[in-house]
Amino acid sequence: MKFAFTDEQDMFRDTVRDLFADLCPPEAVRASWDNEDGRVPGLWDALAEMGVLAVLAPEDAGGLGMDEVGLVRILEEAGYAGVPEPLMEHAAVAVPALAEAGSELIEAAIGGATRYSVALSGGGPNVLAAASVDALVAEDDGALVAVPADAFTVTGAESIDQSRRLARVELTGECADLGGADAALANDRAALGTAAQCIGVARRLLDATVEYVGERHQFGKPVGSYQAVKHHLANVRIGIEFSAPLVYRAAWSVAHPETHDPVTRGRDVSMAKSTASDAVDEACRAALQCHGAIGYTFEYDLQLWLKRGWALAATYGDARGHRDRVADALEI
Amino acid sequence: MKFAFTDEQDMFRDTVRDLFADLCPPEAVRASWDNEDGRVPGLWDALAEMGVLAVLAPEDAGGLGMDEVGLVRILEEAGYAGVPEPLMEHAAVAVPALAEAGSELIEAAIGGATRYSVALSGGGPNVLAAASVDALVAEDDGALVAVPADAFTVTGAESIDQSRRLARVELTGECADLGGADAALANDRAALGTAAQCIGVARRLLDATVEYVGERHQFGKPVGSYQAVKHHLANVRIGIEFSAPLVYRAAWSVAHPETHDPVTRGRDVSMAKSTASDAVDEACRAALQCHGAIGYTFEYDLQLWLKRGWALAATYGDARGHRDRVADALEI
Amino acid sequence: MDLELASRYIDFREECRSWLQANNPGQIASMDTPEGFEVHREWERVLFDGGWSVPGWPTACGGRDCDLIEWLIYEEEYWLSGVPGRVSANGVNLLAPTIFNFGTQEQQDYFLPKMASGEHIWAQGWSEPEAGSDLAAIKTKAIRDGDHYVLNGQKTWCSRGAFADWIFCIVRTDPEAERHAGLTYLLVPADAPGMERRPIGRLDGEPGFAELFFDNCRVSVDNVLGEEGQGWAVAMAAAGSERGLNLRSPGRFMAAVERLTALVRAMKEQDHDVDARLRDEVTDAWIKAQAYRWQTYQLAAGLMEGAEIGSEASLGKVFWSELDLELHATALRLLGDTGEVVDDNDWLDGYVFALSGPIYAGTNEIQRNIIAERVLGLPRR
Amino acid sequence: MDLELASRYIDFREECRSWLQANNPGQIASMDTPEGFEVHREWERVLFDGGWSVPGWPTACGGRDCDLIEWLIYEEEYWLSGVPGRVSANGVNLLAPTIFNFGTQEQQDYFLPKMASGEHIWAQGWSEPEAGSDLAAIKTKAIRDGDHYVLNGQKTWCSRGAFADWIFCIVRTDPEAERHAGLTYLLVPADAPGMERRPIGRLDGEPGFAELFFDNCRVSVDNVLGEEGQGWAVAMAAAGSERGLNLRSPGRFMAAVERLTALVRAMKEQDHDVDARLRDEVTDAWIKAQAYRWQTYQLAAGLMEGAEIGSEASLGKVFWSELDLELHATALRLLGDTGEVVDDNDWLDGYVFALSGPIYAGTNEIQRNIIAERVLGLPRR
Repeated sequence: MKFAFTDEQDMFRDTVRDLFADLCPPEAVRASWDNEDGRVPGLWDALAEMGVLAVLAPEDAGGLGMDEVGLVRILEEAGYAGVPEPLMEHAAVAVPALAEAGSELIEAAIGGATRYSVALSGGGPNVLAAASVDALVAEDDGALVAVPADAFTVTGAESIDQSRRLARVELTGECADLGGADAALANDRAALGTAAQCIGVARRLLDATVEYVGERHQFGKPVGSYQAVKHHLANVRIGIEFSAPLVYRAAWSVAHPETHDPVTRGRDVSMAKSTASDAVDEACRAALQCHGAIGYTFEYDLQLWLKRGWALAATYGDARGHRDRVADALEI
Repeated sequence: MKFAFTDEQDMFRDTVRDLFADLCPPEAVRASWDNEDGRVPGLWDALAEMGVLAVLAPEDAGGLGMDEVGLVRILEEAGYAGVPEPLMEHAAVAVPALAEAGSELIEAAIGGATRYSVALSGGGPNVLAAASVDALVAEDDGALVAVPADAFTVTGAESIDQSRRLARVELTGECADLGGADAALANDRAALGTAAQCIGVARRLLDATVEYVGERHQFGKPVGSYQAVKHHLANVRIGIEFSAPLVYRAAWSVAHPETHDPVTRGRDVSMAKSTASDAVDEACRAALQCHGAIGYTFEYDLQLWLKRGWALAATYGDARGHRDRVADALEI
Repeated sequence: MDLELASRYIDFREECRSWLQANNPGQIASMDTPEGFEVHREWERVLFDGGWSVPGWPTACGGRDCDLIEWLIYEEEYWLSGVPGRVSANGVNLLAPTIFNFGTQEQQDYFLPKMASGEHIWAQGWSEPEAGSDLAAIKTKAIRDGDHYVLNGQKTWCSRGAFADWIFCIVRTDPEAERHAGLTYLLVPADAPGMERRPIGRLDGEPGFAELFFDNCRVSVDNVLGEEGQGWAVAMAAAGSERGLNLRSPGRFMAAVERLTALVRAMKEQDHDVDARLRDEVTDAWIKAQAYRWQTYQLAAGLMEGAEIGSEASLGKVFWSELDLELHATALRLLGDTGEVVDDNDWLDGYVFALSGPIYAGTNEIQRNIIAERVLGLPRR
Repeated sequence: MDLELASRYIDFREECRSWLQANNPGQIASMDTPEGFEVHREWERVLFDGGWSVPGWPTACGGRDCDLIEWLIYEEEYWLSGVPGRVSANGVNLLAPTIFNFGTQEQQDYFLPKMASGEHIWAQGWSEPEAGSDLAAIKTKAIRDGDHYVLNGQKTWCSRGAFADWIFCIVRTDPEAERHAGLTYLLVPADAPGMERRPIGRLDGEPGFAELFFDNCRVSVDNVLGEEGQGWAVAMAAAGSERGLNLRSPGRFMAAVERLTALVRAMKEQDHDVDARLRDEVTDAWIKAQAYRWQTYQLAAGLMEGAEIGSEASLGKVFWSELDLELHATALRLLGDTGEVVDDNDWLDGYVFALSGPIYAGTNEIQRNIIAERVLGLPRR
């Protein structure tokens, strides 16, 4: 029993964090709002090269052979950086599904040549980056299939977070069966990965706000010296402190099917997503309130994370939906 | 349209307030915790003499012929003073039920000779002051009956507020039928009267706390100068500000059956009780927290109102139960 | 207490409702776009021609001399009818009471009718980059030069400022004075030489705000409202209205919760599950809108007898702004995982707008301080 | 990361669980009555004799040298088993870490075994009427007179103080020094001449607190813990434990939420309606107990590698105290309008106890200040 990350996990996380800081600064996120495909130039290839797309692929398939415990911290950093690519969908859901199905498609997936998003029942009617990806892993009648871009059509839907390019998809052509991959597991992975991103977004909002209220003065004092502001931000910190461990714990659960049956896994994932959704919701509310009017402007970067936070808190199940699933597992 | 009390209503309220201040100070409330019958010596007779028991009795029956609008402010003062007698049960429920039934029992009721409590379906299994009253107005199979003390038995139950002497009652003897009095209306009156008491308790908790935090110093400043304390108490003030008008509005609704059908009346009463329960709950929480340890002691009077507040918030329906009734009326 | 409406109020409500139904232009473009601003100006004109632009004003200024009860009824009907919002709100609600109180006869005669008809749309120029909640920190200088002031400085967060015709400002006419002293309330035409404005995108991307830059901008001394140096007192009278009855009447929220309950009914008809949690939240919002309504009628009764609203206005500001936020958040929870989608999602627009409520017109943190210190009497320090 | 329990931990859990089951004395009188206090002392002795009083201490002092993981498991099993609470908690959790850190060999040899066996039950004598959250305002004087201190002053809110054998105090040995300077940590026997104590009724009426009055009370200088004048530093080490792992281990709340879910199941079996709101609250409480558990295991992993808990302890204090309050409030809502009835209502007892959580050991307002200033680095003034 040791609830701590290994040095290797820490180092890999730090490396990816540096990459995001380098290739995906706020200007890049903002640019993805307006450009044609909603992407960050060069980022995907760099991620592929670093092995980030291959974290959950087994070593004998050319992957890193790491597990969800290592991946969630990467996704936390993706949330912190505001990465607009379907990294979670690809690396946390599509790649392991392809691996579990023993599909040869995995090679192009982990190499970055085929960029995936996912269309799962737990994700609601809209699919992230559907118009720009090369393929989908989709849930079709309870089973998973791989769908190349020419086998589905898209109808765009505009998100309040315009770096989230959403669309409804309709499967129209031939799909590759992914027998051996489990749709329930895929949904749990997506919820877990979204929870990890929520934590990252919450941390970013908190850091940005702590910095701002330390500098901004009103009535002759830094805004951050007022007790009301302190307590808002203390609450955000508490929310993060007590949701992140549930994300890590759920990652362990997903990574260890031999000791975690699907009900336990689902319960653990739902604990993570419900608390992470609540944490990022509270972070959004407090960050905006403590910034005041400047936070309410389009030009100031805070809005990039506010909108991401709102979207992710409700995506792949909101806090209440996941608490319902925990309640079912508790048989209450 | 004029949402204001008349000078007469204000004066009567002030007179009763003075009476409570005189005959029912905190020491008298505290004494009622330990004495045999849970009563305040002399108070009931004084109330009878002043006409408080007769507010809702028609003038031709010897009453004051006022209505619920006048009565709720008296009951607010009863909550403020912490009156432990079954004043609400007697004056707000039993007396008008006897009047509506045209019962000759009303004379002894408004004169104070017969002291009533009520046993209604909305009040849960326990009846206030059941062991000490002379009679009950009870709901029996959906109808109201008057029950003399020798026609029911009691089994005591201890409330956390020991001035609330509770008991389960069992009707064992002959009851007087109160045909013409309506059980649903009686339940609404009880909920309304409890809501009014909740407002009074909340005001008392707020006043006591404002006074304390103005005097108590920590770190060289009055505790009440800290923003966190200010905001706790501002929230309590807001809760009272926006629940009291709903209590007055519901009183109008109950008093005007000609323009308010039972569904509208019930909706209005439930709006009052749900917000009043929430207001007093918040007042309890904030009052204790802002007092700190002193508020947590038995010897300090705050506990008298804390416990009354907890009890009344849940009595005759808690906030949620009443919101459910509003939702039903809204057909959502 | 008398909560029955006299028949003249019932008739008034009916007249108001009929007119709004008959003249509703339907959905029009956002007032925070150049086109939408002008379409909204046209709507102001329609209201004015119908006598429904400023019903609470004297008939001489374009109103119908309504009493407070009538005004509250008008607001209820206005918002329930679903007609467009008021691009004139800053002027009508915040500036006009100040002009009535402090304006010269000439100012009243000139400004009020043009405000009522939509010829002048006003923006508020109070905040500065370093003077938000701390309004007394205003630095924009206005130095007397003959019959003009020469303005230098910067204003920000001017709602409607991108397209408005006039801006009502607070400026520092005595640079030696500190804090609340030496301030003056000044009315500045948008075409004043030396003023530039830059639209600022709001959270939703629309230019709902503007920054104003004054570079030796000349404004006539005739445009002072009240006395030179008395700007703080003059402004605070308007701040009272901003946080009080005028800014957000109950009708707005009563209409919003009716839409919310209608949403629940529509979802249930389509067999969507609305569980006890959401039902409870919707009901809570509905009740709070009623609470705000009755508390306002109580205030109105006092005002009609000559009472004034002071710091108590802060109670209402906290209450309605948090109600507005909660009711929209509830709606988004009802919509579930399509809540982030913008298309035809009025609730999301409303949520984003509601988020500004606890911030503007004095943050709710400041309001709670005011409640604690001035209503409850807690020590300031 | 490795979240599987090694077999030795599984065996430890099993051993602990079996022993507690076999030795559970069932419900005993409240520790805040004279009789109950002594019955609880007997339970301490039973624990001690079984080796389960202070499992985290060295075997030489009566413990079994458990590591942190074992201790957390022990706490989980302890609270889940339903055995009585610990009348020794103030000593074992708050004082003992200080004795281990700062005590002389003689003090350790004398006090620790007697604390472990229940021979000495300790109360905390820190707060004073004018020194609650502001602990540095302590005024009780202790003036050196030969090999004794002479104490004059008053302490209050001493939990267990009505019946305890010893009190650990902070006193002012240098009356010239201010605030944090000149304080000394002193161990005072309850029978010291010149000390009187007056029980104070808690909210539930039981004498859970006491006031202590010192009137030329003489205490040996041998009873100083740490150095004279270093009381603040010595005390703060214990305050860290008070707010950290020791005071409220997750096992306590995990057991409480299991009882809560059992209550829901029992109510549903009796066809009581438990609607989505209550079900959601119960689930939320259950999840938060798990969150506290895993956050603690994360802290424990750090501590076992040599890290220390500093201001982060405040995060836990706010979290568990508010969880405790919410979970008991939820239980009372489940019970509905019989919630006010005391008879056989453990949930009401628990609620009243939980209400003290956000107040004692530094109010949650102070804790949030600490989080903001020391964890987040916000400016103090």
